[in-house]
Amino acid sequence: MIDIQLTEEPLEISACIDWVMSPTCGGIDVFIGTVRNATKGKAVLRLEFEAYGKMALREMQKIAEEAQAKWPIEKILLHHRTGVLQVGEVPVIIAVAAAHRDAAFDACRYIIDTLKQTVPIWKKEIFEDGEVWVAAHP
Amino acid sequence: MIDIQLTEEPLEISACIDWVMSPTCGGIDVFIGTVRNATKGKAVLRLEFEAYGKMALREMQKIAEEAQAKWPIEKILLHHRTGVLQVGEVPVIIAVAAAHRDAAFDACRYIIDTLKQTVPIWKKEIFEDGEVWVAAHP
Amino acid sequence: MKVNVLAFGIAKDIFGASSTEVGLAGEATVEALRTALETQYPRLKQLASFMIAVNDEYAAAGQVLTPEDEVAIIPPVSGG
Amino acid sequence: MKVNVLAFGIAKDIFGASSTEVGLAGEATVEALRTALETQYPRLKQLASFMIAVNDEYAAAGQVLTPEDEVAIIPPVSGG
Repeated sequence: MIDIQLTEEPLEISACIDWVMSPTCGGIDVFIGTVRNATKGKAVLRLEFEAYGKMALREMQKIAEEAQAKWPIEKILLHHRTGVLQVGEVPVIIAVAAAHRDAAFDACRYIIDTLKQTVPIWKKEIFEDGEVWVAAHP
Repeated sequence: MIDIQLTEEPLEISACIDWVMSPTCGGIDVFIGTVRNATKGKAVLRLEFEAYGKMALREMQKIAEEAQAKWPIEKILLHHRTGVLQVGEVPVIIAVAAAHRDAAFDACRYIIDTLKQTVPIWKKEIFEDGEVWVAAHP
Repeated sequence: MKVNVLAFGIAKDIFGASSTEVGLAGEATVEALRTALETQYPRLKQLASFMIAVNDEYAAAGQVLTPEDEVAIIPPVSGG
Repeated sequence: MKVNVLAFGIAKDIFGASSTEVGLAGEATVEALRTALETQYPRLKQLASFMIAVNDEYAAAGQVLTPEDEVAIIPPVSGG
């Protein structure tokens, strides 16, 4: 089972974990991305996330299906938030439940690594003295 | 910072995740062990966990300190439950927060893998027709 | 052929709008669109890279565009 | 020397109690304790393995026991 969401609302960590829990699974790996207060030593005030929504959902679904094809996993949840996020807030949560933990770890890591490479979502870091689209320039 | 607990009370996933969250961290990896309803195709009714408490806490602390020495991570939480657990309940939760996600993933996996090898905690599987101390026999 | 190109992230800043229209004289391939975009908006050349998506899929350089396609420019992504 | 050995998991089932007393005639090493335990409780030889802990630490075979030590038998662990 796969649950993909892209939303402007705060992500609900507990509800996400409850969703992946299953009596047939022995291990759940959860990755939670959080907004850091600094990048390369410079204070970050907030982040702004923008998505090409339709395509982002499609790419997220693809990644989850790839993970399901590669590893024996039962449930995959992948939620990403958009809009303005303050320091400490959660832009992304990935939860993977499997009978055995190795598959859960491997799949969870694959999903976040691939999401960062392919899903059309963009992050702007807002500093006191300016702002930068992350990764835009070499 | 390290938080180690061995308890008969149900583990509180949300409180554990809240504890590791930090404005200096960008990634949290969480491993949640759950009681499966079957092992090798045989229905499991419940599990019973027993610990050599003092030594278990000491070994858990050692593992957390080793992880902190190996990877740039900021917070490590490792809670293990003892007593009788029903299917779907959570015997173990590990949460690791780091500035960057690779360290969080690597440390979390190291901690669960090592815990399973060295921490004096024992699990008995209760079936309809008997019970087995897991891993006791070759 | 005229192609309407949706923009996100830094591409929206470069276009000064959430989409732009590009005229293609010859064959309307993704590659031709890329060249036309770079001519019209030289700042695109300063990006680490950019992709073109057609109908919500990353498109190969040789793909031929049709008037019905939804086309978007995808600057380097940075989700997560 | 008499050594009181704490037991957990399957070792508790084998001893029929949460500890047992073992008499060591010669040098009171961990290795000698292991041999004495196996003689007294042959079922221990059927285990995948077992360790001896002294004062909450895994002990090496050559370690010499003193009367003040807290000693425990650690059958194969299965936490997590």
